[in-house]
Amino acid sequence: MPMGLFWFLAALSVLSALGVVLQRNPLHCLLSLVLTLLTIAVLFIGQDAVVVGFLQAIVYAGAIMVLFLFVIWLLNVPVETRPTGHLAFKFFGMIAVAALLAELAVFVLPPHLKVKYSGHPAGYGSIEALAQSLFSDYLIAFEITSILLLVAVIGAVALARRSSEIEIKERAQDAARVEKAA
Amino acid sequence: MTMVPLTYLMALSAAIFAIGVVGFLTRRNILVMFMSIELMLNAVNLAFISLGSRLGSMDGQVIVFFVMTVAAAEAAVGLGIIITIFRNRETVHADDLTLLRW
Amino acid sequence: MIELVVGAIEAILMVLVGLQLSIFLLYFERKGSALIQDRVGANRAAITGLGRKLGMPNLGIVNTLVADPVKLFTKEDFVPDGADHFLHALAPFLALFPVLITFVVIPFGDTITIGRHTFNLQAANLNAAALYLLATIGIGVYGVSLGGWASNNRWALLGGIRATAQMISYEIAMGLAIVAIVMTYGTLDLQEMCRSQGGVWFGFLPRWGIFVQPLAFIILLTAGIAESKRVPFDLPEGESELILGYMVEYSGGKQAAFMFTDFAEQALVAMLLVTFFFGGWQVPWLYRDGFHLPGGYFIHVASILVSILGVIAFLIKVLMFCILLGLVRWTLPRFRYDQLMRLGWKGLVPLGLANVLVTAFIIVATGGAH
Amino acid sequence: MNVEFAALALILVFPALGVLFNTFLGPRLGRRAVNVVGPGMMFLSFTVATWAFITIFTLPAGSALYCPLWRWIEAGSFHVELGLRVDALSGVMIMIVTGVGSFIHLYSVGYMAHDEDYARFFTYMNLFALSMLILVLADNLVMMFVGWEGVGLCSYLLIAFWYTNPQFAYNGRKAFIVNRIGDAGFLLGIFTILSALAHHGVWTLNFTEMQAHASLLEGTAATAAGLLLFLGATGKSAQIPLYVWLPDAMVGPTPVSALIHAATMVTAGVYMVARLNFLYMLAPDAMMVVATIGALTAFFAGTVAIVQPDIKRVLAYSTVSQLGYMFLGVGSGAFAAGIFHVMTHAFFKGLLFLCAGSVIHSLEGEQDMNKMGALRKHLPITFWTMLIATLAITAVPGFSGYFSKDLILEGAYESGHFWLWLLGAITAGITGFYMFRLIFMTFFGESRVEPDKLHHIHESPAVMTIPLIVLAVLATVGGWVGLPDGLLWGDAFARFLSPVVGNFKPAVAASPAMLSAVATGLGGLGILLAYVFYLRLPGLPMILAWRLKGLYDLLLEKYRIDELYNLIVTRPLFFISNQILNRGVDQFVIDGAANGAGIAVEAGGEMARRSETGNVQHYAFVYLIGVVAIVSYYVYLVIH
Amino acid sequence: MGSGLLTAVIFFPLFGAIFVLMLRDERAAWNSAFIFSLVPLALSFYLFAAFDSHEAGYQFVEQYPWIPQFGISYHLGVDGISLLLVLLTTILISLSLLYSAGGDIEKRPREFCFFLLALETGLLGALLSVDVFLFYVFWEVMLIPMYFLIGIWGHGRKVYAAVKFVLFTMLGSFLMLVAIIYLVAAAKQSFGRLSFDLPLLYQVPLSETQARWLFAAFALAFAIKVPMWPVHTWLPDAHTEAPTAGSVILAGIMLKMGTYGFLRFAIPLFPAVAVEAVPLFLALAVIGIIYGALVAMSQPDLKRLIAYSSVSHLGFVMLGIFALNPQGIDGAIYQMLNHGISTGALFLLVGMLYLRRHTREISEFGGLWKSVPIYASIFMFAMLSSAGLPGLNGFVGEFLIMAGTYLRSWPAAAFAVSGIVLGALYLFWTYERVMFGPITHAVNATIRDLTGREIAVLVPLMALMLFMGLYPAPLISRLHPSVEKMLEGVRIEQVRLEREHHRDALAQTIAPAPKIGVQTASVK
Repeated sequence: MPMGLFWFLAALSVLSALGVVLQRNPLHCLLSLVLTLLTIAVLFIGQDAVVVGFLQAIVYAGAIMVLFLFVIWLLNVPVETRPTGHLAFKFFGMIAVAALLAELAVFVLPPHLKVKYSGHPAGYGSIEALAQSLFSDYLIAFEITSILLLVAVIGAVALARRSSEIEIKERAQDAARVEKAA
Repeated sequence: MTMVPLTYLMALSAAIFAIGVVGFLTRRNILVMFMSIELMLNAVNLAFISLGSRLGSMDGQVIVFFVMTVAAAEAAVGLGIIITIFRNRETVHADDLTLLRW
Repeated sequence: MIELVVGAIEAILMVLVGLQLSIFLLYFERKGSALIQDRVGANRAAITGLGRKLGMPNLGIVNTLVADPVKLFTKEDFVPDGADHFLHALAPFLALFPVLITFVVIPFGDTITIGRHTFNLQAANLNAAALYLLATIGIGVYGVSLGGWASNNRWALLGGIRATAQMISYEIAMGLAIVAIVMTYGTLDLQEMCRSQGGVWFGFLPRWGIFVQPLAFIILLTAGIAESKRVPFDLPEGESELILGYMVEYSGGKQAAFMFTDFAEQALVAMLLVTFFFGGWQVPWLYRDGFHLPGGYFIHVASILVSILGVIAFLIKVLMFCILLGLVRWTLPRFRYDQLMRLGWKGLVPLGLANVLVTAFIIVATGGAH
Repeated sequence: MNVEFAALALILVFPALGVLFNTFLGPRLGRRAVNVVGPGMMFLSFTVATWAFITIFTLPAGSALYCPLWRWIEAGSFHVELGLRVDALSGVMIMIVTGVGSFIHLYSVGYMAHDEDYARFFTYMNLFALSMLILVLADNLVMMFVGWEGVGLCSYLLIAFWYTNPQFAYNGRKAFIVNRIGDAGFLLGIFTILSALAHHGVWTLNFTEMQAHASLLEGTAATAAGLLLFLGATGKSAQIPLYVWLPDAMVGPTPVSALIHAATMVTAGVYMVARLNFLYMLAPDAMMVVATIGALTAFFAGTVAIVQPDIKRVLAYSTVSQLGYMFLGVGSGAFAAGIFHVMTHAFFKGLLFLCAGSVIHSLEGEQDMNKMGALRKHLPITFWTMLIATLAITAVPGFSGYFSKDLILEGAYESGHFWLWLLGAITAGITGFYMFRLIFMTFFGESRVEPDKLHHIHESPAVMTIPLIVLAVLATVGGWVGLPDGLLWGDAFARFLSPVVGNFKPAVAASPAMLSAVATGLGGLGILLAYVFYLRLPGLPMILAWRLKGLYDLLLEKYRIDELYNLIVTRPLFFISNQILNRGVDQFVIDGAANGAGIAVEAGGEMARRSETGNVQHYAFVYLIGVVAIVSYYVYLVIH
Repeated sequence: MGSGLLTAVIFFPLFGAIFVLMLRDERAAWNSAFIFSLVPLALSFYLFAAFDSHEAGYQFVEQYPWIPQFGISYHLGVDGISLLLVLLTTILISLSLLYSAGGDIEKRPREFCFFLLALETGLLGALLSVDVFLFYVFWEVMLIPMYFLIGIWGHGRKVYAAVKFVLFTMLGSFLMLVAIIYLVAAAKQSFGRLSFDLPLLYQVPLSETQARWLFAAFALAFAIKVPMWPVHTWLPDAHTEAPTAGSVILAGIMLKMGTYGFLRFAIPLFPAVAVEAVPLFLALAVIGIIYGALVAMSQPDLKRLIAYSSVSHLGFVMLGIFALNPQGIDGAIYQMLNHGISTGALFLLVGMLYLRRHTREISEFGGLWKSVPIYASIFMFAMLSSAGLPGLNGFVGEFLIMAGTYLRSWPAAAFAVSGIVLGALYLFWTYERVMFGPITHAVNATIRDLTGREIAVLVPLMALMLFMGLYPAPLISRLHPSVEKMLEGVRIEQVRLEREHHRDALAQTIAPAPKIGVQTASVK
């Protein structure tokens, strides 16, 4: 991946990430998040993780974020106007984060980051390769994940649907309204 | 083709992760907090991918794959919960959601 | 280097083709519908009445291809009060952009060799093009939905929501269909797919995908129409109920962009169908060296000519499909939303899954694709 | 020589059977069956007892019958063997218990004829007989204690027989509790003996063995044991200071008063002292105490009896007084005389109570002598029998009471307790006075009976009068077994008992004739006074009462001893129990401390709870801190 | 020997408990629970019969390694001290199940049976385990079911009572745990291997201070359970609020765990300290006796009254134990059984009354004999047994205890005797207020007499009272050897102490057989 592209993407992703954190309007936050995800997806692809990159775009940007979108609409979340939290809290939070960054820096910066590049095998990052390790080494994990997804779906449905008695009440009201109309 | 130095990538992911943390700590809108979590996840994903590609192993990608699925599940359930909360409390403001039951 | 340049040119070319097709569709929208509904249709605008003087009937070309765009792009750009200006402005292009960038992965012809250079008649030769398609289509959702949301209007929002839900739902069906196809061809590369559709079965039947994946074809067709939010799936717009839905608050260029999105999507769908099921640029019985007609007749054709023939064939096929879609648009009544959803989730998705399964079985049974 | 005599067990078995029968079958089978079984069992065991007694009699002097039962308690070297033993002493006692008992049972058949709870009544009566017999037949202290408590329980049950009257219930309880106090003393007495012997490696409570090792008890042990046991006796035999329950016990059915509170149970104390004579012989101080208490009680109770209007109360106090005599006797070493008096007293006092019962019966429960009078005509048999009994108790020469009381006073005098003798003699006079007061007020003078009761006054049925007659005969001739020495067969009774209780060794010489003359004279004086007061000048008592109001009231209210006890014992006890311990210590101090600790913890928890805001981000922050910490550890690892 | 018999005894109830939990029908649950409780009953009777009354040590021993790396073994055994308590446990559990099925427990019968049977497992386990760790496990297991029994099926301030109960007991037992661990550590030091085996721990040499502290910890734990004055206040609440069955088990068996603990652990483990502590414990016991009786006297609530009477009775038991001579301890153990039976019966009776009138206020009653003669008679019987009337079981125990105490220190006995009087006082007074007198509340005239089931529950207890009162020999003969064995250690300390104090007057009272040699010296 050309360095220029990298710098561009990096800047973009960081900016958009900041956008997520700094903007007041949840929708704008969401959009910047989408942007971040896309840039990261591109970064993936740039690292020869083509399939995963596209999946990132499809699943994350294309589906999950839309879910967020829906929720934002559904709740009609207003723009945050209230002061968010105590300053002191923010302050110490920042310090803590800074500390974390500093610590991470220790790992990330050259002296301690000793990973030497071993060239990519053929078809690295291709869907076949992914499938290969997915259905051999990680098979159980894969199956479990599938179950997890199923559970999540059921759970989400169970959570999101109104409890039946409320439904019944509403139905009754509708019926009454209809009769009144008729 | 040119290789982007690993340090850069790791630094980037660290930065994004940190931003996510900050978001989670400072924002009071649970939706946005949720987004911040996603940010962190992606930062980690990036780290995985980068290291994976350096080590030339697919494991990184596989794990990212799993992370994505889990994130999907998490989003589904989490948002469901948020909807329920909102239904009961008419708010998504974290400071109003300090009770663990209602 | 030259490949890169050529690639760029091809990309632009492809996008232009897409736009041209949309223009054509626009025209067909007008006159074609008129024909179907036994009207005259657009026939007023004329340039200095030249045609009249020559005694030619007014085909409304000026109307559709000149007057309307001019009118559209010169209209006041109206932004409703309380709308989110930025997003309102961004939305249409957010909708249009992904569609346009999708065209670049469509192969419109075989590799062509000029001198020492061989050019692949496909703007961007992605080895994961199928995924790319899905990704872009997925991103395409945002434009519409944001458009609906940004223009602070109930109908708009409703339209937006409808659009989003609809597209998300049908994306899945589409994805499944494409998965089946990918399995059959054993590749994500569209060019590859087209290539492998060359040749014949039983000496006469072209090796087109339609014969292998008829179900996928139906699914993809339906899903595609739904994706492009055209009748009978035009609920997001639904003039009669939502007065154009998410576009209600748009005017002028932005609205044009939205309209173009629809047409472009239609074109895209047409191209995809062609690429997946009708051999893309493949001409029946035409090989590198010329026609091998059934019955052993052989007609020699120059290789460069073969390539050109391919391109032409591709365009013709796409055109046919565009017309088909148009016909569908003007002949079917609109669904109800719940019907739409039912069709999507209870009809197409299971069908797609079944299809994938069957395909997988067959592949395994026949010793795998490769 | 000791002879094994298994039949002794039967003496206990019959009443036991009676108990079982009356408990489980009685209510179902009905009055007739109960009336047969209740007394029947007593008569059966009476016959067995007679058999045993005769056997004893035929055997050489000092021999005993025994019947070992099972080994009861055993803990290490300490063990208690249950066994029955009949020697001269217990022989006499079982005769009294079963004999008098049977007749009183018989009498009860008539007396309880109109009470629907007859089954329960006979159950208790049989149970009492059983316990009393255990007490008497026991060959060791522990078993004796079993009977000792058993009779106490029965007296409680029988006093509170008509439980619906709270006063009766209360009296019953009073009797039991007071007895229990005595019993506590008794227990401690037992332990004293036990440990005293145990210290010498002798682990026994068996009478004969104890007697064998008596020397080991020499000294404080003996005295202490003697006094403690005597405390028990004062409870059971209604001596000062624990006599207070007996007068109240009169609320029970009259046969009960006759059997338990006159004839048998109350004499248990005397029996015990006589039984443990070897112990008391070792402890002169204890003997002294016993004698003194006895004399005081006799006098004291007699004085109270003078003014009581209630016929049964008079008899009750006279009982206390007579018991005092007995203790005076045994206390002054004349054990035989004491037991002798126990016997005669059983006859005449039982008789007196039965007569009183028949009077009350005929007056439908009237007990106030001011509402009687001139009943001589209506109740001839009752009158004559009661007169005999009265003559006996007032120690008119020839009647049984004379011989026994005479021996006691003689013993008291000769053992050197002059003042005690004097007290006893005076008491004899008082006895004469109040007994004849009773006779005169009841049977002579003009009738003060309430008119509505007047017309159906009737003599009791035969079933009640027969026992009267039998006992009257006994009350007359019963004393002749103990004639003064030299006269006919002399003091056969004492001789008979001597192997068990030893012979009386006079310390001071005296002429029996003179002593008895004095006593008898005083008795006669008392009778004369009574005659004057209640027949000649019926107004006199009122005048005297009015003149000596203070004294009169004091006597009438029994020296206000009950009130005193209430003031110094009962009230403080309840106050401490409720106010100080329950409210104060338990609920306030201890529980307060416990709950205080709880409250403290709760407060701490509350403080801690504050830190849990429930705000996700605060948790997240802490989490972050944790992460930083952990990562820093790895940083450390990386750097070094 | 062994052959898993004890295991069966312990775990059969648990098995039954789980089985019951799976049943649908409530009736069936009751019946099967009862039947399941009968099995250990039968087994324990077999134990009693097969028990060798000359053998002082453990019998029917089972030992398997459990957590070998910590030297914890699954070591069961029964000796004279535990045998009778096991019997008592099984009997009372069965009876209380039989009773509770008769309408006393309305809600959640299945769970009730479950907890009761689980409780039985805990109790039996604690009684039969020789391994200290095992014992501790069961000791804690006992708490939980009882907590629920009180908390769910209790009356009034049930939760308060339950929590109080658990907290009090926990407090002690944690101290005990610490002590146990310390002891095991000491054992490792001296024997070089970890072991929780009790017989081994008996021989652990300890310094004086160590022994003192450990004894204190154990003693506190058990004293709370007993409960001794002044840590008794959990008892009245727990007893009062607990359901009838709960009270029966609590009073009948659980309290005995405390006294049992003294006999099994506190004293044999630290004989020297025990001997030193005698005056203290005698004093506390006497205070407990009198205090309990006096407080009981002024309780308005029947159950509370009986609860306090338990304090008094357990005072007697402690008195006997710390007489530290065969008489006292035999009597103490015997008195445990008596108390279990008679107080159990009393609680059952009160429960039956509560079932009919839904109150336990003494003032609510009066003249009951008229309306419920059978009930009144049985109540009288139980009361007499509890008041220690000779001929009934209570007497034997109290007599032996006080004999032992007198031999140890006569003043203690003198005070203790007053407990007998006071006991009679409050019992008879209560009885008078409840049963005698006219019927004050019209309701009391209409209440029905005992049902067949209730009589069936009470009759065995009455039979036991009578039998144990008249013929205690077979029981005492079984428990005596173990007591002697337990006292050996004490005696040694005893003699040592005597030597130190140049006063060996007491030595023989401890000695089983007369020691002529010492006698002569001791005549004062």
